[in-house]
Amino acid sequence: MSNVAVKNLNKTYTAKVVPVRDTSLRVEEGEFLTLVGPSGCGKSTTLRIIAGLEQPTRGQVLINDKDVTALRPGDRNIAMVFQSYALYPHMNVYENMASGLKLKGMGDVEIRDRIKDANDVLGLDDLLDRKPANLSGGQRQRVALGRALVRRPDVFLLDEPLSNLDALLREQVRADLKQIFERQSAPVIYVTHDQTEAMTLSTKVAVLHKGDVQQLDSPERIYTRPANKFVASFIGSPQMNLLTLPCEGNQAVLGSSRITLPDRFVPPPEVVLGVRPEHIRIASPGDQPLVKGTVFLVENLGMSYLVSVHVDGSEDTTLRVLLPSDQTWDQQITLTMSPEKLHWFNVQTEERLPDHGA
Amino acid sequence: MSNVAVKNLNKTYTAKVVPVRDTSLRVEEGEFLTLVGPSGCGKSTTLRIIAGLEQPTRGQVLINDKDVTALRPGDRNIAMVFQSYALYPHMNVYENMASGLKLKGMGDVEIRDRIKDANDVLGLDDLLDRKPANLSGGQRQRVALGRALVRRPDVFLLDEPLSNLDALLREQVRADLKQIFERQSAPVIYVTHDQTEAMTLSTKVAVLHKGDVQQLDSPERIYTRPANKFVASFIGSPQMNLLTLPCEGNQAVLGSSRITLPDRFVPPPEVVLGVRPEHIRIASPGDQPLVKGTVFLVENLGMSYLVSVHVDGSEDTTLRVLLPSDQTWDQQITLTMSPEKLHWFNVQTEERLPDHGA
Amino acid sequence: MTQDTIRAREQRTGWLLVLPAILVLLLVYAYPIGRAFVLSFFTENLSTNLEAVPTGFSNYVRMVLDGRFWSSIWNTTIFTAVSLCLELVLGMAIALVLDQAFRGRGLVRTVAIIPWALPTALIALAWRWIFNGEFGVWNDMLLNWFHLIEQPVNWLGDPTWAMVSAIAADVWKTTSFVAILLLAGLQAIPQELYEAHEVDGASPLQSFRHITLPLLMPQIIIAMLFRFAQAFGIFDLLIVMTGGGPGGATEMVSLYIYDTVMRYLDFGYGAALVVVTFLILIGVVAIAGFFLTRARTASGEL
Amino acid sequence: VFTVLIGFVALSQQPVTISFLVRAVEADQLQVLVDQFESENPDIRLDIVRGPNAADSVEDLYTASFLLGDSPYDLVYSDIVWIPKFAAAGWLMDLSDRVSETDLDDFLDADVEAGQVQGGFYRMPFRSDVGMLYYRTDLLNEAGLEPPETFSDLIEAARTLQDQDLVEWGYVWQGLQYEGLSAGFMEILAGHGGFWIDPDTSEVGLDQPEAIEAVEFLKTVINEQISPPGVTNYLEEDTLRVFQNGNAAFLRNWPYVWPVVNEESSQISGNVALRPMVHAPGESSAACQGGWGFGIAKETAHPEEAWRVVEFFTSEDAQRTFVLEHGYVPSRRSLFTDPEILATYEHYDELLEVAETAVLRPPIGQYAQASDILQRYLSSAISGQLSAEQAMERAAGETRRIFART
Amino acid sequence: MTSTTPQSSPASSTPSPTRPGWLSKQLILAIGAVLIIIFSLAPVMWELLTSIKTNEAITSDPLVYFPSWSQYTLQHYWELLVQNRFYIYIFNSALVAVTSTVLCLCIGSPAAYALTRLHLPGERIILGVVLVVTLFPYILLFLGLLEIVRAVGLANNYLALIIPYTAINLPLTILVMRSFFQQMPRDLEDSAKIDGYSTLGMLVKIILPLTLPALVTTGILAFIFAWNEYIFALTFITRESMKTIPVAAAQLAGTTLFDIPYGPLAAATIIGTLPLILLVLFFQRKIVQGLTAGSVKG
Ligand SMILES: Nc1ncnc2c1ncn2[C@@H]1O[C@H](COP(=O)(O)OP(=O)(O)OP(=O)(O)O)[C@@H](O)[C@H]1O
Ligand SMILES: Nc1ncnc2c1ncn2[C@@H]1O[C@H](COP(=O)(O)OP(=O)(O)OP(=O)(O)O)[C@@H](O)[C@H]1O
Ligand SMILES: [Mg+2]
Ligand SMILES: [Mg+2]
Repeated sequence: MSNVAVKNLNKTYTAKVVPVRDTSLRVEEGEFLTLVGPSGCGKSTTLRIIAGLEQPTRGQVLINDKDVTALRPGDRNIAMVFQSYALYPHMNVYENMASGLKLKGMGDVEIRDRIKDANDVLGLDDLLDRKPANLSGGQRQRVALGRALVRRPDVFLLDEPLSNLDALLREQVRADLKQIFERQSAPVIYVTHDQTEAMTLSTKVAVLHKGDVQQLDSPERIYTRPANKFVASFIGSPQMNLLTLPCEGNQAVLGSSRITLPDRFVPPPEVVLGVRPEHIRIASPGDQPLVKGTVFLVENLGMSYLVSVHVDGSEDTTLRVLLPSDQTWDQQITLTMSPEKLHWFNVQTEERLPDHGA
Repeated sequence: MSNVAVKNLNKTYTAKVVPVRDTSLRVEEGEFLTLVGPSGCGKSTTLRIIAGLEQPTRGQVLINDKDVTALRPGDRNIAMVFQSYALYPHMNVYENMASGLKLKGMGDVEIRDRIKDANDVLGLDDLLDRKPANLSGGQRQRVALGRALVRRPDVFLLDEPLSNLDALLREQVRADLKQIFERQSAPVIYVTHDQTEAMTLSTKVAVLHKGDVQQLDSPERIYTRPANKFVASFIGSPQMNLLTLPCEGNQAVLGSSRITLPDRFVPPPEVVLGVRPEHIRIASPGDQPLVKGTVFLVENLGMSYLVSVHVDGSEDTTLRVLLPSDQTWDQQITLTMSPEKLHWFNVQTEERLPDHGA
Repeated sequence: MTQDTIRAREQRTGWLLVLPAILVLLLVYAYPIGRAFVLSFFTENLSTNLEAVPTGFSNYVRMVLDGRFWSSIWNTTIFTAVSLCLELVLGMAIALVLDQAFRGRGLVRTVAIIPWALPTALIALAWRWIFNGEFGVWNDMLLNWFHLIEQPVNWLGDPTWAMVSAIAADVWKTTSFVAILLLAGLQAIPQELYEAHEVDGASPLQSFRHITLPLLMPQIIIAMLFRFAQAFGIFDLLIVMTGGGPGGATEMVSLYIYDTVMRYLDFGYGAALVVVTFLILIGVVAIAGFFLTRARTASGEL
Repeated sequence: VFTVLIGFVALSQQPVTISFLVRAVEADQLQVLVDQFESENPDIRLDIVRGPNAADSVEDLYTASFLLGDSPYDLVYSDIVWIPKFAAAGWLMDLSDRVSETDLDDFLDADVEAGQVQGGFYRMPFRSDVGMLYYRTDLLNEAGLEPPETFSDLIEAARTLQDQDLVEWGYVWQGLQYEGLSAGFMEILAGHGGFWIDPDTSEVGLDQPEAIEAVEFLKTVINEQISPPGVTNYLEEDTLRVFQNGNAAFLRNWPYVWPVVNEESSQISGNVALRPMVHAPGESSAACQGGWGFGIAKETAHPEEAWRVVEFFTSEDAQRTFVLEHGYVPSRRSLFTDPEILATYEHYDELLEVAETAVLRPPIGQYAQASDILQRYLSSAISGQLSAEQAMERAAGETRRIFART
Repeated sequence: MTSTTPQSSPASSTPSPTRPGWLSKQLILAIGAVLIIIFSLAPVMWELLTSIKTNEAITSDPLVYFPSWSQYTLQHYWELLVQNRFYIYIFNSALVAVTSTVLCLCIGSPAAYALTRLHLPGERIILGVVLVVTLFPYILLFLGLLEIVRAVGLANNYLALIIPYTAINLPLTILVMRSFFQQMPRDLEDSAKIDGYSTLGMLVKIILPLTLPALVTTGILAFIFAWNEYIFALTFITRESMKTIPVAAAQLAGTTLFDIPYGPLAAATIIGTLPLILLVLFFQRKIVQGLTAGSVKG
């Protein structure tokens, strides 16, 4: 029953540079937490503090509910996978995987067994005596993973393990990763700035920005109920349309058309409307609300078109719409969106406005 | 009326390394050709040969139907944008844009005019006296573009101009690029390994692999009518399912279910079936054909789920299916796909089998 | 074929650019060495009135019986071997310190290079003064600070101590050079490797043995190679500091060559000495080169 | 008429510069003569280059400059032992047709002899130099001792004085590995009746018993703490300092010491006497013939002017002035007995005795080579690396091998 | 579990918890640093002290470490500069060092560029030779060079030093510059070609300006060597007025009888080393850069 947690973590390099402000997280057995956020938001720092490679300015790191903040990395029984893989270039694959165990003083036999088990998952058997220099990116990645697995640690920490792979390979390894970690139960903390990875791999996602956790939630809710404007814009590609609209009564004004606000909240003077391109479609008779606009750019994504539209009545607001490739339309276009797919944010706080039943 | 073409181009570094085998391409006024392919397939080499930075082992380069193979790069009146932008660090933006023109012996007045024109498009006015070191990635990219535009060349060559930008920025600049080049008429050759760029930007796409042009076609046709297995697998994300199936009579056997082959071609003993994840859906009553399977991996892409299914009756074939996020299903799942969205390939040649009416 | 005109033009320019360098190198390196080989088969000295008289291998034969030659070779070997070892150890220590982050590191690094940059001949003067038997500060420190000796030691007068002093001076002068090369090597080792190893539970010492040493081996060999060549040809330090004495106890091959030519006008024999030294050097370099490539592959470079 | 002519010539043309290299110390001392000469010969300017003080460094500088060509020097102000080499190398002008026997009669024999190489005459003696033994009269008197005659006397006396704590060290001499060591050894060797190299037969006597005894003597004085251990690293200057500070009873050194130790500033002034180097019983004292003279560079552009300079410097008057100034030893017999000189240096008649006992170091082209061999092995003998026998065996062997090739 | 509410906090509220052994490490480092500094500076410092002491203080017993006001003097420097006209030697050294350095860069960097980019046939061989040559103890050269100098009559001509120095510095220059050229992004040259620069034009207008730091780096290395060189300076220059500092200093002789002028020697050492110490102080980083580029990457 291993678990890992950080309490009120803070890391201050300089008064300006505070990659981690006051973070508290907890990952239970079997959970897979992904830290996602733009570059420089403090993901690696957090991870490195948990690993013990950095000392926090304030706060604690707990593993299996024991405070390990003052322990050396080697004494925390964690395994870490680095973005650069950090394979020992002068050791072959086998030695790379064995080194950690040797340091623990484990017997050769057991070491061999463990490495065998790992290879059943990773299929590195015929690479064991190669030097990292003679491995492809994907293979190195797998070795790094193997080196972590054989340790059977209490916690797995991974820092952008896929970002050095090219697109196609990444898709495959991502799937492998997911299966490998579903097979075992130790908690995993995974750092990435790629939202697809975050969504696909995790049981829990923490979106970081400016050193703060913006939202900690399940992938689904992150996508369907972004807690604030930043999360909304960061998660989902193509990006969510975010329009700041004036309100008239309980209606938001978008160009020539009106969009009724959910009745549950007092109409503010202004409001931010968020709607994902894939949730906008060409209006068919009877649809509400209707938004008229002019197409000025079409990008073919293969399975669908990404269409950029100038909204009639407010030319400087553009809507980006995802339309299925079998559909056709003309320059002047009328769009609609289903109310339950709309996201409303407070203009000042950028926080999400309360939902139905909330 | 400028145009550019290469005839039977071949580049042989060593007997093993032949990045370009026997390539012939032609790009007319107003066309935008994208060379796309996996890393190492010879894209850059081709481009560099056209630019004159490399000498072909065989074949010719024609610009405006004149053979320029023996001309120096400087004498070919081309403009090239590099992945690293290749701005002169010791010159400010203005000098960077001017240097090429100065060498042509152009007068300062004209130079200033041209740079002005370019800036109307790129909006670099307030950066002109900055050194590249003080520019953001996106700005550098624009300067590099500007340096190409001011030369008013017969041909534009771009080698992965976007690959140094981060995901979000890339999406925007991609749109800008498209607009900029739609405004002018000189032929453009654009190298990328990102299929989205290829699909969105081009009027023509050439898919390269192992030094050969696999398919030269419009983006739509590349997506809807891949000429062979490689193109099919390379274009489209998530990747197309490619299953090698035995045939019984005019039916291909997929696990427990049968898929009728188009009647137009003689049933081979084996055939490769290609179907994109987005073209498979959960069967509703009356759908044909039906494929039963077991879900073993679900990846949440936000707007939809990528579901991996073991096909009943042949456990080692897996289908990857893209299902809308509002849909639900259980472990045991029945799928269907519309016949007109299926692709058939010859098992040996990996070539596409003739289509309807073909 | 016309295809190659660009390349051809490029290469023509290329040769033009390289030519001057090659000429200078030929003039200053190729000729003297070639000349030495030829001359070493002649006798050209006062007894031949400085005419070159072909005498076959007589110079080499004489060398075999020349006690002074062998003692100079021996001295050179001792000198080289000992200073190389000391420099390696000291240099490594310094490099390790300078590789750490601490306040004022930049300053320390700067200071650490100074010895390497200073003119050996002048520094030799300094050392001669420091090791001076009666007014030397070194004696004074040993006597009155550390109380390690009762009698002032005549450092440069005693054969053994003279060699020790010379080695000390050389180590002082060149340790920083070794340290610099090693430091560069250390910094080329990615931090992640240490972190990964630390996470695996390695102590700093283990990290040093399992990561630093193997990955640093190429630099170590290179540094030693350079130092070997320099130490083996050492001249200015000794001619100024000890003049090769006492009793030729610190006379290196280079000094003997110089005397043979400039003092005895014994050119043929001098040439023979040059040739032999040269061959020894080439031999060692070749061996080191071999080990270098091995170390490079071993440390995972490609 | 003649002077007028000269004056005319002088006016009509630029003065020619005659330059030569001199050890820094002497450069200053020669200044007197330089001024005098230049005033007498307006058409010649003398450019004296100040060299290092170690004689063989100066030799190397001359060698380098001639070897290299374009020598900046018209004259060679040369130590006695360089001549054979320089002559053999053909860098010196043969002067025999400029000087006659009679001209040379007045010069000390050894000095003249030193200039004669392979039938030519290459060096006019300027100032002579001989090694001798200085001793502290006050100390000897206090201990009631006679000046020593033989090597054993010397050791005895020294030991007594040290035992009585009258003085720290008994005997100081030049033990560093350099020419001075050979020179000093030459005296001990001859004092034991041995020889080094016979210039005519090229025979080598270093491994004879006499030679070995000679070495033994040097080892003894060191081992018995009669000489300071540092002596193996002493140059003249070091020995002089020890002697002058009153820390030694006996000193082997050159004549220049006399005026120095007798300065009133010196704490031992008036308490110093000199005598020929001690000798073995039955042998006679030997003084190493040193001394400096002038040769003319073969390449010089102005042989005539150069010769005039040589004539002037070696002339009786010039030497007198120089001797009177600096207490050096003249190379002309007449000056030893010159009243004017005796007036200031009453010890010069004793000095003449010493001078007459002078012996030459082997006058051969390879002298430097031979001397270095000897120095090496002497040095390793006295610094205890080798026994006297071993050292001399090897020295002799290698010395022979130099000639074997001729 | 709770996602947190932003509340920024003063940077230095509590000291970061320190791991056992962390302090001792800092201590060891500090000691190490101090030792290094002492090790590197002590001899020079002693020389400096000696150079400003009166002769009495120098030879006094017990030893005087720091001269009192009465024992302090600039006499030795005065002697050198006025009496021995040392400024001449400084000038010579500077002249020879600077010229050979410039020459070396002018010849070396184009060669380096050609060997980096222009795929000359046999460039590997050339490079191999260059590499070996950097290891060469030049005592082995002086016999042959002596002959050349005699034959060509270069004796007492600055060229007799400048040319060998240039040659001896060439290999290092080529290696260092090459490693810099290799680091330089290829695209720059390509886009210059497309702009229409000729190879030479490109070298002068684009590449050399960009490698200016590299030029400085190599220049400094070359200068240091040339300034310090002893053998050739000792052998090929016999005219007093043309000697360089190291030789002149080493031949420095006392004006008083047979006495070794410790003071002036020390002063000479200081004068001769000062420029280099300054060089190091200003260009430490570049020197390190150059050395490593030259050897490690070579
Ligand atoms: N040792 C350090 N000293 C000072 N600032 C640092 C240090 N390490 C990191 N930082 C700063 O802390 C901030 C967060 O760094 P961190 O590496 O955690 O970002 P990240 O989220 O990992 O970004 P990326 O996705 O690029 O890895 C950055 O602004 C970085 O500049
Ligand atoms: N100068 C060269 N010498 C030898 N082989 C080369 C050279 N330049 C390129 N190659 C090889 O030619 C092949 C094609 O290179 P090229 O740069 O054209 O690939 P690419 O399609 O541009 O790949 P990427 O997408 O990574 O840029 C590669 O295998 C590369 O190793
Ligand atoms: Mg990071
Ligand atoms: Mg490329």
